[in-house]
Amino acid sequence: MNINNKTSQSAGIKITNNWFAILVSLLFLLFPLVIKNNYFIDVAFFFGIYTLLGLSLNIVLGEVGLFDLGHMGFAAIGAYTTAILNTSFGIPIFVLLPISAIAAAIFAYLVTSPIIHLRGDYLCIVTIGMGEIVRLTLINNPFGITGGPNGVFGIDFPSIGNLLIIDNSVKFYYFIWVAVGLTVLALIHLQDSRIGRAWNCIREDIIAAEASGIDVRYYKLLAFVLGAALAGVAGSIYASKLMIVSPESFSFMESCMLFCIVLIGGMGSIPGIFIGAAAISLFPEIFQTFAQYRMLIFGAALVLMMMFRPGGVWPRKRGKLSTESMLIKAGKSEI
Amino acid sequence: MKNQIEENGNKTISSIDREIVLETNKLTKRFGGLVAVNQIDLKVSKGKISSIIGPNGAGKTTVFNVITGIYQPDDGQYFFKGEKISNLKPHQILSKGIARTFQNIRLFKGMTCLENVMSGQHARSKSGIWPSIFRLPSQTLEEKKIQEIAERRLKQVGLSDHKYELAKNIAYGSQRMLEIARALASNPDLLILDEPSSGLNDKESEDLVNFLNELIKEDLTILLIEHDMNVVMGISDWVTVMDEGKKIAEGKPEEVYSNPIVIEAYLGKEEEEEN
Amino acid sequence: METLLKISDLHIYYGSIQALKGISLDVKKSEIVSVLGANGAGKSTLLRAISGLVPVHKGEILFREKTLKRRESYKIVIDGISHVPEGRHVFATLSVEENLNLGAFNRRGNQKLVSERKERAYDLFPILKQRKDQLAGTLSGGEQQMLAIGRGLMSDPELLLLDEPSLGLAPLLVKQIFKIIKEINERGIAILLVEQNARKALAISNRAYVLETGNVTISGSSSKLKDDKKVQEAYLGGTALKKQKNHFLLKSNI
Amino acid sequence: QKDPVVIGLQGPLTGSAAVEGEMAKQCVETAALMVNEKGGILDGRMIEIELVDDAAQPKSGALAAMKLVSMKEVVAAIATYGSSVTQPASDIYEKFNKVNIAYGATVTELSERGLDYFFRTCGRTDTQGMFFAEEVVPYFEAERVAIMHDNTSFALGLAEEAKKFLLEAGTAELVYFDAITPGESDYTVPLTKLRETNPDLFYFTGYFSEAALIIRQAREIGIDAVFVGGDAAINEDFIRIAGLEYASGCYMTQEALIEYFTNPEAMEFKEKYQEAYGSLPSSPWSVYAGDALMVLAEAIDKTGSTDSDVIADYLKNEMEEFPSITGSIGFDEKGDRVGTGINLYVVNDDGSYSIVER
Amino acid sequence: MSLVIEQLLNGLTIGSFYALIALGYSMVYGVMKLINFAHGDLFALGSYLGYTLLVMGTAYVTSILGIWGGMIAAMLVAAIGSGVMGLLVERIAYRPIYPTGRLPAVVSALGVSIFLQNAIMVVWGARPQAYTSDVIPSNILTIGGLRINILQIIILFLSFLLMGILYYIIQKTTFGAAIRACALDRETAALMGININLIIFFIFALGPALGGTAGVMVGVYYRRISFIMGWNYGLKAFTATILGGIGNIPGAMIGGLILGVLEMLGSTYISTPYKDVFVFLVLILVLIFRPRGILGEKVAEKV
Ligand SMILES: Nc1ncnc2c1ncn2[C@@H]1O[C@H](COP(=O)(O)OP(=O)(O)OP(=O)(O)O)[C@@H](O)[C@H]1O
Ligand SMILES: Nc1ncnc2c1ncn2[C@@H]1O[C@H](COP(=O)(O)OP(=O)(O)OP(=O)(O)O)[C@@H](O)[C@H]1O
Ligand SMILES: [Mg+2]
Ligand SMILES: [Mg+2]
Repeated sequence: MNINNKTSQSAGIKITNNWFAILVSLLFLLFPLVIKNNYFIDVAFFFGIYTLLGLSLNIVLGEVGLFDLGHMGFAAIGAYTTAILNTSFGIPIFVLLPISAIAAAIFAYLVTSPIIHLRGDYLCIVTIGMGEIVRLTLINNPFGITGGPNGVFGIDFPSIGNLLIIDNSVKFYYFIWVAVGLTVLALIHLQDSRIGRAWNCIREDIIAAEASGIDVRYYKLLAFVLGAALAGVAGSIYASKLMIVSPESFSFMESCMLFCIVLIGGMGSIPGIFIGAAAISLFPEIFQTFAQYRMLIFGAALVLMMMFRPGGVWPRKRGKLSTESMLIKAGKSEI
Repeated sequence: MKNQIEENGNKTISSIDREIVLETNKLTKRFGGLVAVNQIDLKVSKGKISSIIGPNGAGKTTVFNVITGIYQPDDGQYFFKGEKISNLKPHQILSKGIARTFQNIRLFKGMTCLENVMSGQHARSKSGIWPSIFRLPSQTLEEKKIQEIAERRLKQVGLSDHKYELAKNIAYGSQRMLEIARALASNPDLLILDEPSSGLNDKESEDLVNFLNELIKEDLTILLIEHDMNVVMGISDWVTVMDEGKKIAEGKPEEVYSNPIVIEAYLGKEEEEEN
Repeated sequence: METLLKISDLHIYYGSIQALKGISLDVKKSEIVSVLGANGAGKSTLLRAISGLVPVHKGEILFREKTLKRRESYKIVIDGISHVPEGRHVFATLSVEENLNLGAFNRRGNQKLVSERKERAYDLFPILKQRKDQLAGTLSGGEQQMLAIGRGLMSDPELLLLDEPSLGLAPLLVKQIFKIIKEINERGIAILLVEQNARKALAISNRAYVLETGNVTISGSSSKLKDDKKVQEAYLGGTALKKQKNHFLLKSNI
Repeated sequence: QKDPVVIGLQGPLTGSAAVEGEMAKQCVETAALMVNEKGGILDGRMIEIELVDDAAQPKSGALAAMKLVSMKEVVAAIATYGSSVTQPASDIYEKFNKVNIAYGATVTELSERGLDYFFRTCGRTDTQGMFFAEEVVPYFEAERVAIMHDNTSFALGLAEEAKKFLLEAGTAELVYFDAITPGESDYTVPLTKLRETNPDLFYFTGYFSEAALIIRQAREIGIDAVFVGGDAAINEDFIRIAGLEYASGCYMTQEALIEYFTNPEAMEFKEKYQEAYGSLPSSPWSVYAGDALMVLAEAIDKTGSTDSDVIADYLKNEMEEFPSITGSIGFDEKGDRVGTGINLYVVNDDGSYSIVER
Repeated sequence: MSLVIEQLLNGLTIGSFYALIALGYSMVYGVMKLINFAHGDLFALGSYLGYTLLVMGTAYVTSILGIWGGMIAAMLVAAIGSGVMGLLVERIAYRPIYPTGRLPAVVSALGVSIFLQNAIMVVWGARPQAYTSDVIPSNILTIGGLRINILQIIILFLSFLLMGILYYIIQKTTFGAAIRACALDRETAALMGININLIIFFIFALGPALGGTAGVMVGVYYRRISFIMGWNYGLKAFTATILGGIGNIPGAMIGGLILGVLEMLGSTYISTPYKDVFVFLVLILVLIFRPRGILGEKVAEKV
């Protein structure tokens, strides 16, 4: 977020209002400078990770309406790609970031293409199964490369030579939020493009979408591939932050939490994802003082949240297209 | 009886000799034991309005669904502008130039009217993922064109004022028109309408007829299913009658209207309650 | 004649949208009353309010002098009102027979009674008997409409609410359906009929109301409405087309 | 009233390992009570526990560690239970120079990373694995050995060390080596597979909860091999779930079984714990957490300092044979505990345990 | 050969537990189109309720009613307890949310699941608990080299009986047709004079009640129960539901049984730790060829 305010202004993006976006971005930018406590910065880092994961799932679930409850599997592929290639071959994290994204994307393509035609809940169980297959395979240490239940550890910090070494909480904080900011920018652009529209059409009515010339299969796969790639990036950053990856980080429960992020915020709503991710990542920390009772409270909070805001806290509003102001400008210069 | 049908069919077919855009050849579709469409031969002439009529369950919608790729046929082929399009997927069919509406309106309900119509142009635009993400000039330009065309189509169906409203929030009759606008947005050569006047009152049906009569002046062919004889007789150049999956008659509206087979199967005897 | 249903000053909201803005209407025993109106005028909403599917915001609905406000739908059925919804809504994966059985759900204990009523429905719609084991979802539109009406009669109602029964039906079937409506009425069942097909509706009903954006604008006996200028203009359009049709008719000598 | 000395406890209070976290909390509180009742440390300062939950998740573990290190008043941490959670947590403690003592993380590599502030009061899997292969197998004169684990860090580690030393020793044949999935109820299928290999010694390295199901189901389908559990396998709950008729006669390789300790510290601990919670802790790891508190209290008290370097230095170089709950404790250069005695125990007919003299 | 039969029997036993739980999933899904993620935890709750009655009352119940009577009493208590809780959950967590669509209800269901699981942990403790042997009949029969637990036979019989009764109600009675009608179109069902609330009541009481009963059976058969067992069994049962065809009652039964047998096969012939991988792969394969599960009917979707 912190970096997108400048660009977003020039591109004429409205999240709701520009000033609001700027305010939020500024808040994110200044946060670690004001709050010097590493714990809070780390909490904010994981908030960022969940935001990125939420954004990635939002493509699949929010935009296209595909019921994905195994999304952590993609993050796992990204995280393990980074972990294994870094620890075995010493490839730097920044190089592995795109590689992890591609690995997760390829994996998503391979596993979802035979089942992409399934509807609703049937797709849901397949994604659950996919997530579980990934996790179980990781635990079983195939070919001795995943470290089994121990996972892979000793992962490097991201660095570019000696120029930039991301080795403390503050730097990681900026690292993840820059990634989030760029992603948000890209996704806002996508939302109001023919691709974003095609996704939404599929969500609204598959048959009408097909009959309107949308290659449903292609766009569903595209969503999965893109969502997986982003999740792969999140996994990769996650791995370099913790310096260890292990299977329990990618459980079914975690996938469920991502699902909650998207719905708490509001399907297909980018600002909503921030709210959802905040709820999921901050609540448990806020409730630390309740120790054993904290998950109890968390569960109840989920129910309450849905009771009072079933459409999400910040649902996507449709109306004027965000591209419109820009189009007028572009149009003028063109004609 | 059977002879009579064939005789009738032969006689009528011979009376058209225009350019054919769509042609089906022994099209057959079964659902389990039911033969919903039974060896249907259909010819649709360019630049005209053709109608399919027939009792409920005759298989009319099924013919549309097969032609537009939603169902795969069990037998037979179909050709569009001389090209075989059997077994293509719906989106491929649309790219070839056949657009359609549905018997039960299928809009993208949660999207605005404008977005609905813009979506109709999906196949006529091509910006890929990277140009979209980076909002390259080419993509911006294309978006602008898409929007312009969409607005023009909305205006054509009289929905300009509702462009930012969600499709589900506009009146039923408007929804029908919006669906037609969406189909038109793809700039089709052949427009297929499934009971466009269903749910409209007489007044609205009349408006629809006028609209279609205007529309046909564009470089376009229209094929429609209708139960409202006022509409069918008012605008069709050619009428095909189906019953129980088979074609039982075809011809000019007035021929069909007076065909005893059609009357028996479909129209029923006119009663004198209406005057 | 005894008043069966009496509605006064009915207001209905969907969220913030007001669908009905103070409607008053009544149906007497054994009569057919039709409700005409453009799309979105609130015709279906009226029927849905009567059968308790949407909450009443303001106003009163009395059925045999008992209020239906806040009464649950299933009880309203038991009271003697049967509603055949717009768009048929047959239970697609249930067989025709099961659909009919459900129509008499409140009498499910009494096998004999249920079979009797079923036979009556089959009498009215012989085609359904042939299809009794077929899944309702695979019936054609007309058959589904017949099933929906037949099912509505299974509860042996005093008042039948019909929402656009001719929607999407072939002319032959439309005629048939209207004939059946008349027949049903002749058995003493009062009918509140919502129709787009104004001409036909006026032809069989005793009285009619015209609904426009949530208000009753015209009402009276059907024959009076048929001659009303405004009604003719708005709902009985297509006179030009009609002439054309009659022309074909003449030609075909039927 | 002087300021208390705050010691952090990181553990899985929720999630699938919540039972361990709960008991660790109870043990640490009991140990703190023992210290505080004697007048506390540093001339009358009381020990206070700061609890953080890591839900047995690496991510939450990192956050929990960060939370503790960012609290100035927390002097040192008892952290944590699972090995894969301990890994990132210990990295954080290391970075912020805070002494951390793990109580359930037995994976060998953890202490091989050259950390200065990492300690553990629990043993390493390799010593136990060696003990099994070199002492237990010959004791039973076993020829055909089956090893089963549950694919958790700990159980897999122990199973693999046992396998390694068994193959090295070459005295017995390893006829079965496989994993089950923890948390399920029915293990008859893998057990039937195991039965077909006809072992005479059956080593299960997982946890009591599954061990109890497995011993029952194994006996019911006719496996009569000697059953030996790892040090997480057999405890009160094991006996309760399996039933005495199945539990008696089972063996275990065990470092510190609280029931069996009779040193004064253990007796006092047991008494206090039982008073507060009614029974004894059923997990050995939680008692190690109690040990960790005793050790930290001692180090702070003796050095008179709450400085991490001083404490770490004291633990590594000065502390020898400190009498704690589970016997005498000292640490080597890597932070691993020295001076534990692994033993083979047997469950008696009345549900008590005794050490098997070899 | 006897080995195969023995294994098959084991697979069927676990499968029948899955089936009993899956029925609850499937019924609720059928009518409400809601994946009731809390269902597994209602099952666990039943298990703990039975445990409380049988074990915490230190065999008091058993001494009065006898071992079998005690077991039946425990099942009844669990069925009632889980059923009542199911109704409460429906009232509090689902009813206000249905009208707004399916997905928010999924989140709510997850919330309930987390809540219940942790509530069980707080009430009964995080330690696993055991149905101790003094309250459980246990007998191993050896018939011609075949070792069979009598309990296994009884449980199989009982679950088939329960499933049979349910099948009859749903498929053969008008009340069952009403349930299926509600599953298709609740509003129209109301127009038939069907009391929708009664149906929902029935569904949300009966599903969890079956689950609760299964909970006691699991406790009695395997003895160990833990607060997280609901999550594991729930996931498996959900898988079974889909495998059979969601919303389809016979499908849920068959799905459960097949899943149990699949687990057995995977564990025996592939690899024990990869068993679940095998199960999910088979599931995916089945769905590729039968996109609506084994018995999932082809929906007459008219366009
Ligand atoms: N998906 C399907 N599965 C099974 N049967 C079907 C399916 N779609 C259509 N049918 C059957 O095929 C026959 C033809 O149906 P179709 O919808 O084409 O009729 P139609 O002529 O459009 O009728 P209407 O005028 O009522 O719309 C009907 O008997 C119908 O029940
Ligand atoms: N569920 C709903 N939520 C919000 N608004 C609704 C809903 N149902 C109907 N409306 C609105 O209420 C008004 C009346 O609708 P209703 O369906 O009663 O009209 P109708 O006269 O039956 O029209 P039609 O001829 O299309 O059936 C319309 O403006 C419609 O958009
Ligand atoms: Mg049709
Ligand atoms: Mg209506």
